[in-house]
Amino acid sequence: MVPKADFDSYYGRPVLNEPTWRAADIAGYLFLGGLAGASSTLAAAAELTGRPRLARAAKVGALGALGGSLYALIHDLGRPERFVNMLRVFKVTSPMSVGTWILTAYGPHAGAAAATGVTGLFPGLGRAATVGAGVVGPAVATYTAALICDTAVPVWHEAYREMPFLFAGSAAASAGGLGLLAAPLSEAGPARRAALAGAAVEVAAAARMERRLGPLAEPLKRSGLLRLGEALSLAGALAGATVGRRSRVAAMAAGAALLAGSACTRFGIFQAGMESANDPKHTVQPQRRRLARARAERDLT
Amino acid sequence: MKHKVLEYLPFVGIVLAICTASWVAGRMPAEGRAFAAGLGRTAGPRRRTISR
Amino acid sequence: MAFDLDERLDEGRRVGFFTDTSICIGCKACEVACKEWNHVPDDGLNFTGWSYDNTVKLSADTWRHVAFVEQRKPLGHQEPGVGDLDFRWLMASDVCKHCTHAACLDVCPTGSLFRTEFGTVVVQEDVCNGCGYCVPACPFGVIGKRETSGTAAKCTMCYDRLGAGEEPACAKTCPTDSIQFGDLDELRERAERRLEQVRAAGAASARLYGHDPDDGVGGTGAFFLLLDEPEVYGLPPDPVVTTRDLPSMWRQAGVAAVALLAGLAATAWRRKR
Amino acid sequence: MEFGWPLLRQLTGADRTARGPAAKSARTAGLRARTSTADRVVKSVCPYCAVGCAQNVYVRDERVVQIEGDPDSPVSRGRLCPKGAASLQLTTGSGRQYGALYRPPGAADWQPIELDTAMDMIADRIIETRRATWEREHDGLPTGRTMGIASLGGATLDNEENYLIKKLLTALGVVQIENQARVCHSSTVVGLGTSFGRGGATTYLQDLQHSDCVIIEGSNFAEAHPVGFQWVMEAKARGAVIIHVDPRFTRTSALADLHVPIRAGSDVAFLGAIINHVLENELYFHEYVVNYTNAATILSEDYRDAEDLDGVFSGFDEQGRSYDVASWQYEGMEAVAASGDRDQEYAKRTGSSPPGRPETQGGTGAPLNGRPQRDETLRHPRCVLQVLRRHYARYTPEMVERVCGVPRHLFEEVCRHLTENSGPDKTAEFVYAVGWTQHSDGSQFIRAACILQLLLGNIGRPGGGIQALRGHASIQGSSDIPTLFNLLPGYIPMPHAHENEQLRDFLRADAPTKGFWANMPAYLVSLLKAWWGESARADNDYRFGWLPRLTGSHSTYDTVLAQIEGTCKGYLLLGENPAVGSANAKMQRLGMANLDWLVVRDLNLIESATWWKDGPEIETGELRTADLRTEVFFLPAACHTEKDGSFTNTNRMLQWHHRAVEPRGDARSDLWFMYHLGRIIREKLAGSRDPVDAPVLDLTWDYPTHGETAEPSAEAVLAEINGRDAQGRPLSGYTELKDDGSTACGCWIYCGVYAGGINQAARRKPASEQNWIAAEWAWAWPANRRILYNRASARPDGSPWSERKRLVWWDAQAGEWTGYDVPDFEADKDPGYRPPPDAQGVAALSGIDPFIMQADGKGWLFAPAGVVDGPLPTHYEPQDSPVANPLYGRQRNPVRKVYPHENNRYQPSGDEPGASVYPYVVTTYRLTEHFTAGGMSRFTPYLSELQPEMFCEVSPELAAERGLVHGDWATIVTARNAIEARVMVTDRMPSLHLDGRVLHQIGLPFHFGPNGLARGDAANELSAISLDPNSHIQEVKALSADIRPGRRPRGAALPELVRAYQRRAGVSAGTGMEA
Repeated sequence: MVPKADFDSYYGRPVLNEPTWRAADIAGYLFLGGLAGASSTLAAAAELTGRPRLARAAKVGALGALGGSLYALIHDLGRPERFVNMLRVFKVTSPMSVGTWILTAYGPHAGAAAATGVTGLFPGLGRAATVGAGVVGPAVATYTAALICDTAVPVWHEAYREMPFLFAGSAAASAGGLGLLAAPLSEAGPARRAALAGAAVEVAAAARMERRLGPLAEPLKRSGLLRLGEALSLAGALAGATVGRRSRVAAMAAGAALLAGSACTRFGIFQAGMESANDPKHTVQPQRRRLARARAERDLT
Repeated sequence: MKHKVLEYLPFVGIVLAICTASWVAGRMPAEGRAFAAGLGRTAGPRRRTISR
Repeated sequence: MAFDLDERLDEGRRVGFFTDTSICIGCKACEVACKEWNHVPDDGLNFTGWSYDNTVKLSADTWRHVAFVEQRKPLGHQEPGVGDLDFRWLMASDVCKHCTHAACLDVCPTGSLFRTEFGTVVVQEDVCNGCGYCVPACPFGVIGKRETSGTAAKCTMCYDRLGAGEEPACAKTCPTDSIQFGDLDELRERAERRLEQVRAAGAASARLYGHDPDDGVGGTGAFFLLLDEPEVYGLPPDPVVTTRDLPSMWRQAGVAAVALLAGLAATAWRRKR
Repeated sequence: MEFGWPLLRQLTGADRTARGPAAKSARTAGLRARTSTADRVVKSVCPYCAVGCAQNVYVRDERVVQIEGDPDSPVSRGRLCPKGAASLQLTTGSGRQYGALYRPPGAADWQPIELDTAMDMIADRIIETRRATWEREHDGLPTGRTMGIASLGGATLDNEENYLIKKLLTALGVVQIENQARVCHSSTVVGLGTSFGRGGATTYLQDLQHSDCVIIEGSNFAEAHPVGFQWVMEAKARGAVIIHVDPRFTRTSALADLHVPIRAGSDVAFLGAIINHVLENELYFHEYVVNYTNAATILSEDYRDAEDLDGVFSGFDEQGRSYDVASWQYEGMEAVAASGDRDQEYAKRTGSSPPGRPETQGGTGAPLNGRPQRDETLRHPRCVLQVLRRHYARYTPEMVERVCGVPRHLFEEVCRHLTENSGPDKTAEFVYAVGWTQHSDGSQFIRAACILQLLLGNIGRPGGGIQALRGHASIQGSSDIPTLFNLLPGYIPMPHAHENEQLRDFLRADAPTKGFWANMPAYLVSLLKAWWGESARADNDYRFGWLPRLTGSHSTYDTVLAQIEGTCKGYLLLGENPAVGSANAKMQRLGMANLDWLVVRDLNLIESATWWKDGPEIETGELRTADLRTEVFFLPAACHTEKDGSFTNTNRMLQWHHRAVEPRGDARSDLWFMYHLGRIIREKLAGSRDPVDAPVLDLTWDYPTHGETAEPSAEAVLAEINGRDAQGRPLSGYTELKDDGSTACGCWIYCGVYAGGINQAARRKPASEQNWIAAEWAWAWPANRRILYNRASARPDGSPWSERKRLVWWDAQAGEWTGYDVPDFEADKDPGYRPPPDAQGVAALSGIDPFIMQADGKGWLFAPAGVVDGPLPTHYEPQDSPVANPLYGRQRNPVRKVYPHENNRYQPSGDEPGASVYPYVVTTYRLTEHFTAGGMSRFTPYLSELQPEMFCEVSPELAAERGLVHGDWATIVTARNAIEARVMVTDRMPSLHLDGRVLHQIGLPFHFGPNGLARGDAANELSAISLDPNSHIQEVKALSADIRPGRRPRGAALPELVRAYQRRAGVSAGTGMEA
């Protein structure tokens, strides 16, 4: 029987075209961008408060994450050789364009910060670059939230209020994790606290997001990756704050858990978005409810 | 499935590289001045000999 | 809408499509004429069993797509003669909507997508670097990324033809004039009149889709007369341009960034012991 | 200030958000439509169906860069369907073949061959086979022909190409010349021709807009002729009621007001019941019927109706399976015999009055002699109207339910709409296509509609008439300039074999003495002059003796049997794919497998070209490539953009298409092929003193050539078709033709197309600059009339029936007929004119005789001659049918043509034991996305992706009954073969309720085959060769079959499955063979 084109959609097929983004690239990019941005800020904070090894570890980590994120971003392009076309225009309407310019500003700072940090050359310039990267870092960490929310993918778009906080928290947690992993115990205090606060914000934002999205939160609630990410982040943060204070090995394990947790969270968010884009009911039903509400309001007035 | 795993390898590799580099950076002396001390070329082996 | 303050469409010069699905015969000439003109590659040979639709959806390689819907519902006062069933067979040629507020255009980071002097939205293949952002941005599932070229592609409303004073290939070929091209204002008036006719002929479920400048995308440059709910044809019932919320997004992101900055600074507040 | 970097433009210009001009690239700014940069625009015509959509072909650097509709065309208004829109890919795509190929006997694969070598070899084969098979006489009668060579194809070619095919092959003594017109619309020529006088559609597409009710039956108009369908939508927009009567709910039904599901093959019962309804309720258009039809004519006392003889008419010969039609005549007229058995009647006819013959009426009318008696009160029991009334009395609404499965309320709706929309102020139009023609009594389906439209007064009037939708670009042309065995150009019959027959005997037998047909001597002599020029003189009978003679049916299906039998050894396939498109495709391939040589000319490697290496029989092991001795030549053809020529569209309109570019590689036009083949053969035969070669050597064959390929001038051929006088001046109309040898004319009905030395078919005055008739767009036969019999649009006194339906009227002041269209009447004949009793020729027609090609000037409700299976349409069941005929004791058309062969077994029907083994009705059809046997669509990616695979359509009930799963596979089995198809379960295929049973129908698109991009088994593997006796058209629109889930068996198991079914059903050589 020619299948009934049911009320929700045309032969059950999605209304939206599935994002062409590959998870390894773009979810990876979300994670690495967050790690880079937050690490830079953490590095600046560490440097200014006299924690040179934490600062250096964070700077190197930030530069590495930046490099990785650029690799992922370019790898996902259909025409990588045209990457520079990103600089043709500056579009405030495009988070990717804004993000590109943010990265353009951030990249040299992060690079200089790491280079001077490792080599010890030009300490003055290094400090300036470190501070610069630290100030731009949060933007690097959070603009990606606007990037994915500024799509028609139902879960992403509808979650735009919480997403930046979730990303900020997740970024802080991962940066903290990297600090825990790389810095000596003596200097890891900010990393421990960043991890703890970051994980808390990440989990709180996710919970709020799921509550507010109602039926649309289904892909989020169903996501094993998100649950795993939360668990790893919380466990890492708690472990870091407790046993991690005393044991270098424990601190490293906690850091690894935090990094993994943050990555899982980003992959989970990415996956949930893809699922919502591929299920027409997530597109059609909220829109129908919205129309019904508007109609009801019209009828009232 | 194999293909899927392969797809994620670069990402995992990048993360491991970051962790390693960062870890190494964290173990350098507090006032790390490798290049400033003119020891750039031997920074590698030198790093390995440094202990906490 | 914060981000189209500067994008004022000159409605007087804007052109568009009115696709009257009540006279569509599902011949798919639009699909073929479009491909011939724009050198769009074929989209694979797959028997779907979805009535007579074997092209499935709009994509980088299908810029016009004819939907076929078999329904056990009456069509106005048509006597379908199919046993005791009510029955109707709906066909509709879908296309890029060339939205007034076009998310694909807004989010494109390279400026590959741009608004033409005709009020249409066009991808510049030589500029596009294949970031794919436009794909999830489109609330209609129109634009796609072509595997072979790595760039995004969709209906251009035959931009080059418009420049030569010719109508788009699909509208020109449409045997029953189901696809009408013209001045958008004039098309909207024509569509209103046609809707009245179709309703008078008994098709109570007929409605216009995309013609309303107050809808979530500010009205579309390609709008439709449909005989059922939009979702039946695979169209979103109440599409909203995602960038409508972008100012809030930036605000939230900004607050989050500041919080992150402050938070991380706070973690290091106490000097190292 | 202009910056290269868009960011700077953005920051300095007005486009601050960079969503407009700032983002524009230099390449974008430089974009130009390739239509505007073309070097030239060449006017052309779409090569697919016969709507005849005008095309503009854009050429740049000697390559075609774009093809689109020409908005100036009054027919298509610039629109094209998916096929027309894909014609760029058809003509320039990668699927086309450009090299000549050769397969030696027994070889496993093709090898390339030089074109010249191939031409030389083909010429040798023809000469050799012709000599070896020359038949001086047959059963003692002179025939002067070869039965060893046959050709098939022409409907996709130009008129000029068809002309050369017919001319050269006839001169070579080949009679088995056939084309798609045989298998598509030959019954149209019989049905419309006998009823009205000419075998073409009575009206034209644009006129549909003036209709108040359009009944589409036996046609899937919207799908098969989408661009023509715009005029139906135009009518609908003006308030017309659109009715679609069809077994399936199609894309046409989707746009209709009323869809009436009907059992395939039962249309005569349906139409007969409407006729009954009209007669019983006195709803006919009285004044029209009395004056313009033969309703008042009184029939012979000897006539017995099918009503009296349980399904047969008087004169039936059970053994000979034929009718002696003497008793069907008008009272007081000499007995006139029908054809089929011409030897029996010939002597009588040469001595007395001429016969009516099927298909002669294509261009003219059936000849009649004498003055029939009439009863203008229509009360005489033997007057046609009363006979009609009795004949159709049993065609009741109840019978419609029982026979057609049409519920009573739907039937009554149709009656109501049709009759309410007919009359002085309203007109209704019937539209049909091969859903009516392809039956074992297809001619009668069309006759039934003719009767109905005459009764309702809908012929010759705006918005009325019968629209025959033809399916190939020039299938009308290939009937007019017939590549058909039984006709000469202009529907002059091919002579049969007789002793000592002279031209005058032939003319006495075949030319009538009244109406325009009386001038046949002039038409025929002019034709012979065109062919044999100086050699054709009065003293040698204008070389009439050089025409090869017929001895019965030599239709394409007879040829297939002859190939299997081994008498036909050489075969030319010119743009036709019988291995997919003809009934019983396996028989077609078995025939080709038995040939000595085969020439295939096509755009692509179609199934008919490759069956020897990858055909279905190779797969089943029934044939082995190494054993197949057939030598195969494949010559790539030129497409419509690569040659000049004219197509005749479905409404008799000749449109010229100009060559846009030279064909590439070895691709050549068929004009080139025939011309050079003839040239080479003539060179090889030069000096021969054998009288057998004289017709070839004396043939006028001196067309000018041009270009590197020496392409003959198509316009020169058109000029010859048009004809010239003794001084060589082009004639301006067929009234100028003479029977004294002073004029030469290749096809008398086309006389005028080159009037004044101007190619009238190339006229393209935009529709917007003309009235709705658009008479200055191209040229239509006859005499550029667009609506035939338009004298009937006026009352007997010459005034219009109504203001609304004005078309042609008598201007008493000026003393002439005038109006929008060219009057289809002698311009100055007063409506009050009554011929004197001894009047001859055209003068014998009165002022109220609108059907000027008929000898009595009337539309024929009753056909006293011209139709060999009955003067009135009578319902018979298809050859293979699961239903017993409830109307008569006769199950099948008693005079249908059947071809017993082990691969062409028929099935038990109705109540016969075993009938339930094949319990379902199968009907075949076209899809919008493909073209006929697929040669022009399945190799085209843009069309193939739209319908990529063979499928079958079944109802949910049938799916449940047989366990068929949507999207899965099913196997469909008949006594001939079994095929597989993907299953489409749909409400659009309604089950029917008739006579207390539920009957399921299965729909099969017939386009698919194993080659190309869109593939599948061919539906024609299932069909049988069983033919309409009038037109030799095959029955493929209604047969019976079984269906089962799953794919068909492979290899030898496939024929075994078919045999197992045969055994279960008790199929034997005698099954379904009774009269």
